[in-house]
Amino acid sequence: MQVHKYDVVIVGAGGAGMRAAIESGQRAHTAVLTKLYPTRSHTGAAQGGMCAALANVEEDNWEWHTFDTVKGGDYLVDQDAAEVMAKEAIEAVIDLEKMGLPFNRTPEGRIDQRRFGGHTRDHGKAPVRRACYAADRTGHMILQTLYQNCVKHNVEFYNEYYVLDLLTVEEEATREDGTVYLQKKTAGVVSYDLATGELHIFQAKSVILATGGAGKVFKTTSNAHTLTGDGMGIAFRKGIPLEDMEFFQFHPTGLAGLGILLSEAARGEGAILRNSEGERFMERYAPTIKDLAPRDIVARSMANEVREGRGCGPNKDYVLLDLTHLEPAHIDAKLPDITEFARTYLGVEPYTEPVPVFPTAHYAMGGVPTNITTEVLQDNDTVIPGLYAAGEVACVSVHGSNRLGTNSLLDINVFGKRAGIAAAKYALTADFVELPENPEADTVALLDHVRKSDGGEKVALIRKDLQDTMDANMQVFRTADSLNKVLADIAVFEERYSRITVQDKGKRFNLDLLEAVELGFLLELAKVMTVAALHRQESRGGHYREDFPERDDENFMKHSMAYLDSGVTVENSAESIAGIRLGTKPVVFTRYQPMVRKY
Amino acid sequence: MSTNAIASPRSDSAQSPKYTRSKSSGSSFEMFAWLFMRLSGVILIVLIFGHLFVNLMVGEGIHAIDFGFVAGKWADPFWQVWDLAMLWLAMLHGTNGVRTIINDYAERAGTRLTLKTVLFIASAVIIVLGTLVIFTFDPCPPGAVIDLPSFCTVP
Amino acid sequence: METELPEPASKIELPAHLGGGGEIPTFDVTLRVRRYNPEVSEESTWENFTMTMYGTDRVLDALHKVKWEQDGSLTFRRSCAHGVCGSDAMRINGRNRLACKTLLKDLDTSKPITVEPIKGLPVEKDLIVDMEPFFQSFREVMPFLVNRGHEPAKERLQSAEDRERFDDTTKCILCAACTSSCPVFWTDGQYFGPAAIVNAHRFIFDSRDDAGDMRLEILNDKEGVWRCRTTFNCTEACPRGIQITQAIAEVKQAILGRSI
Amino acid sequence: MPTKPAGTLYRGREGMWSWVGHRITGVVIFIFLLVHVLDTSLVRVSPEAYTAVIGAYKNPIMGLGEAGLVAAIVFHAFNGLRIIAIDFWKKGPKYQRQLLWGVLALWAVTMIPFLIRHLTIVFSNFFGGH
Ligand SMILES: Cc1cc2nc3c(=O)[nH]c(=O)nc-3n(C[C@H](O)[C@H](O)[C@H](O)COP(=O)(O)OP(=O)(O)OC[C@H]3O[C@@H](n4cnc5c(N)ncnc54)[C@H](O)[C@@H]3O)c2cc1C
Ligand code: HEM
Ligand code: SF4
Ligand code: F3S
Ligand code: FES
Repeated sequence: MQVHKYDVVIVGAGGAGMRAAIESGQRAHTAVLTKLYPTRSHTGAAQGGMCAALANVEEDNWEWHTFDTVKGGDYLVDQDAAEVMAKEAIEAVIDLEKMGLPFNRTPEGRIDQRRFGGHTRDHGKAPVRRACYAADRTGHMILQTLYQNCVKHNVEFYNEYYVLDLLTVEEEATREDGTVYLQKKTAGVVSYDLATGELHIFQAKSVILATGGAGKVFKTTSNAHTLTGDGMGIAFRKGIPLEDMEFFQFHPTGLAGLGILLSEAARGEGAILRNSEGERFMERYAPTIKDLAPRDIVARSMANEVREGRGCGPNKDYVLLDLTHLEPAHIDAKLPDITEFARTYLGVEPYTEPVPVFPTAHYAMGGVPTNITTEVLQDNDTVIPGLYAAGEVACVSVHGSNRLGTNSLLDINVFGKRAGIAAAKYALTADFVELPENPEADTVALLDHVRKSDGGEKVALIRKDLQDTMDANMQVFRTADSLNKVLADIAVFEERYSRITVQDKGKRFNLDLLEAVELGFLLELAKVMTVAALHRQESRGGHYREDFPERDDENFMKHSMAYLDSGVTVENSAESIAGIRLGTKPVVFTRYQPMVRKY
Repeated sequence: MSTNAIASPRSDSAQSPKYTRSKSSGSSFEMFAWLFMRLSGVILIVLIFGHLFVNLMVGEGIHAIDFGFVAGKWADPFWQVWDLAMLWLAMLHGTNGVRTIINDYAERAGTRLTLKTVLFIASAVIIVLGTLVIFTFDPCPPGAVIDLPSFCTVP
Repeated sequence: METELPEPASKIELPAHLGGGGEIPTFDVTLRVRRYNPEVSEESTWENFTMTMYGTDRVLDALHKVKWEQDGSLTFRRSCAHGVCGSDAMRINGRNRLACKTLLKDLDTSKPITVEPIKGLPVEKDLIVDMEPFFQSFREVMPFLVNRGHEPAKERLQSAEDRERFDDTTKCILCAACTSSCPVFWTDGQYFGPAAIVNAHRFIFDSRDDAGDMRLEILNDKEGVWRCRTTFNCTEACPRGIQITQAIAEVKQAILGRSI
Repeated sequence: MPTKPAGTLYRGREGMWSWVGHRITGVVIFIFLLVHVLDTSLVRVSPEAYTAVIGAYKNPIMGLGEAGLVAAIVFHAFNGLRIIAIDFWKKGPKYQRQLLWGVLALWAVTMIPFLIRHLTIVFSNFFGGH
């Protein structure tokens, strides 16, 4: 067992992790632990753009951006956070440009901007060009640029180190009102070196979680195989709540059957959606901004077209994204990669044929709750000193119940930077927290269980069954019945999971073992998502309950907070499901009052 | 734990190879060698094609080649310069080419050095020898018994 | 700003084939994988796996099928599964490709499909190689923007043409398909390799960068650009379609231009 | 470091195979050149020695060898020009494959008349006597 000591340990080297590393690395002794080589992180898959009210091509300001974010999130957004993000967006983009990011340019040489779903001028009057972009590889450029700057600043990476546990200690503390509670403190993390199979303990004053999303709970997803929600799962197991997990974004345009994403930028550049009758059906659902309505609305409209029998293809199970009226040269200049995906993976030529698309699981709006300085909360308002989270793993919450396109690349940059600065600042003043006794015990037990269990169940099969039921019952449309079905299924999967067999018994590069560990996180998160979805008896943003189709501000204008609590046993009520206790947290309002969300 | 700031811990583990790329030499030798290959190549085309043409194509081709033929050519300074240039350029070009090949295939520094030493000595010997032959050549050696070029006056 | 696009029609006639369509064909394939696990044996072995796959499946899907259904110990890297993360470069039927971008139907499935790790980097297990030497070279070319001028308050200006100048080499995903396809790199592992040169090119030709000279100096090394023998394996292998040999030629010319 | 599994042949394309050809022909020519300078040096030793050795070049086996050598030189030379074009001509890399077909065509165009002429001389003299 090796013990390393760092001021700051960053878990994850995607956009959020590396943005934090650049800040923290220059201020404090920092290590970045990542289960993938940094440039393999899924930030690199992001395509369309990153929004900031630069007003380079038309009038715009950060306040409109805040409004769009709040409205896009169906008013479940914490408005103080949204303001921070929209305001700092401008600097975030400029920072990236100065780091060398090759944005597309306007004829005057400024950063070019394009339209994106839900981004409007003057509080919804008309679409606005706000997304800064580099063709349809904005995320790729961000990831590369950040990695390049990490190289520049000699950031220390531990590549292919899986963090499997967070080390915290709990101390009794008294609140101002005299109540006694258990205060968590951050001591470090336990990680598994993929190459050798050895455990390494990293003692740290600050830990930043930046492990990205959890899209693999679904079958059809734009997310990478490696996005298994590790950070959320680890935090949850440590008694840290997860916020707003019922809100998962389904991106309208995934390649049908595959889930590979075709960026919203396609529609931003003029592509339109059609049903089997050739009709531009978004005209019916969002008369003003049509195909550029926010994702939840478009995804639902598409699913509805298919449900009502206007789907295309042999099974009538997808709709079409039509780019054929665009100039091939324009497509090549602005959308080269996604058109290549259509050609490579579906054999469709987007110049002349419409592309089959269907909603694909895309983004977790929820996650580890933090405040606007990215400090992780152990309940509604108690900060865990030294623990930070940023990026998709976190819930600040700037996305509310539905994230606007381009706001995530923004999120990782704004809050990644904040996390890096805050974590380093804290580490420079704080002392190390003593490691708990036997810090690796839990991880050893976890791995031993997975390694030695010999019931013959296959990890991949359980995962597939989980993803199938999530796709069937937890996707765009949800009902109490479908959600209860998922919970019943998960109970079976959990039992099966206790009987898995991992074939690879070796130490070197044992990905078989780690897939089993990751499945554990997926099961946990799927359950949290479903329980939270069951609890939220209304429809809002990405969460649509057919049995409760209206938004219900009176009862549900609040965040949900899910805690691991073994004391909660199965009662078939929406309030409590085995092992999970649900609470709520108020939404922060500053200047916008909820209105009906129409586009 | 790694002390080197940039290297990931993997690079000091036992199984990882060591990177011994020496610091930049600061000279542009490789660039000039590269350039030379191209320049000499272009000139060599003319020289070698001319050489081949005259030796193999004109008249009776290869059957015409004998001492007299060679002597006849080298009596003319034009062919002396021609052949000298060809000798030098081809040898330098070829030597540098083989040097590249040694760099490619001989991985260990020791092997590289040995092979290159052999190469350079061999090349130097050949270049010197060839040059001497062209310049110190006497087209009408005394005591020759076979067909000397016609301009030799019989002793 | 770009010209406003004409509003497309609300309704169009769809071609017939989009409403209907046949079943996706299935076929049997055999993967012939070069296995290596030093915990078991120092020797590598070939192993065959046969399975039924669909017309839209890729080599990565076949590898997954093996790992998930037949032999969990088969080890390879992958993440994004659509050719943007650079994890799964491997040698498929003798050529470097990304497993997630190689459709089975585009290969000859009547014969076993050979799958091997990329060449020239130390193999760690099955299809996993040690990428450290590769990244080492990348880091050595100063792959980051260096700008000595005073910082403008807003973004630096760059004309669309200047931006276009280095567009091709910004696409690199550091998959190593190029470097590990290069005959020079196989035998002389010290060669910087095409990927490092591509990433140097990305900055050398960026009008905002001031360290081009230093990068040219680095690549003027005896293990630098002059090592390239224009074999084009890199260009053929690059999953991002980067014109690598061309980029290398441009760097060579830049070095020449600066010295002469 | 674990032993590397022995690799199979990389299936390169035109670019790689033309380079293999260029390299092999280069070495062949170089070795020939070493020998050729040595044998030519015999003119310094004595005309007899030279003529005796050069006589060896005149039998048909050597004649075929010479044809091979010329083929190698011609390929190396033309492909050398192709490489130079790739290095210095902007569109060279793009058209490298076409350039290679060009090299092979030129090679054929050069070799056919040469072979006709050369082999006629070699064989007619051998069979026809001098
Ligand atoms: C196809 C696609 C297109 C998108 N397009 C856009 C867009 O146009 N605009 C936009 O704003 N957003 C877009 N998004 C969303 C956005 O890209 C992501 O939400 C964002 O990049 C997440 O960044 P991250 O840094 O949080 O996580 P990631 O980039 O996913 O990084 C996660 C990191 O955590 C590490 N990690 C994970 N688990 C562990 C562990 N257990 N131990 C150690 N390390 C671990 C991984 O190695 C990785 O380095 C898109 C998303 C997808 C999938
Ligand atoms: C006839 C005209 C010739 C031309 C145009 C020519 C051209 C070239 C060029 C351009 C190269 C560089 C290749 C590269 O950098 O990748 C080269 C390499 C080489 N040449 Fe020549 N050459 C000619 C004649 C010769 C001769 C006469 C010899 C032998 C003495 C020779 C031996 C070599 C060798 C050994 C190499 C190295 C090959 C390699 O590195 O793969 N060449 N030639
Ligand atoms: S240049 Fe192409 S092949 Fe090489 S690493 Fe980059 S993307 Fe991969
Ligand atoms: S394969 Fe190698 S030799 Fe040059 S053209 Fe590419 S770097
Ligand atoms: S898995 Fe990402 S490139 Fe293939």
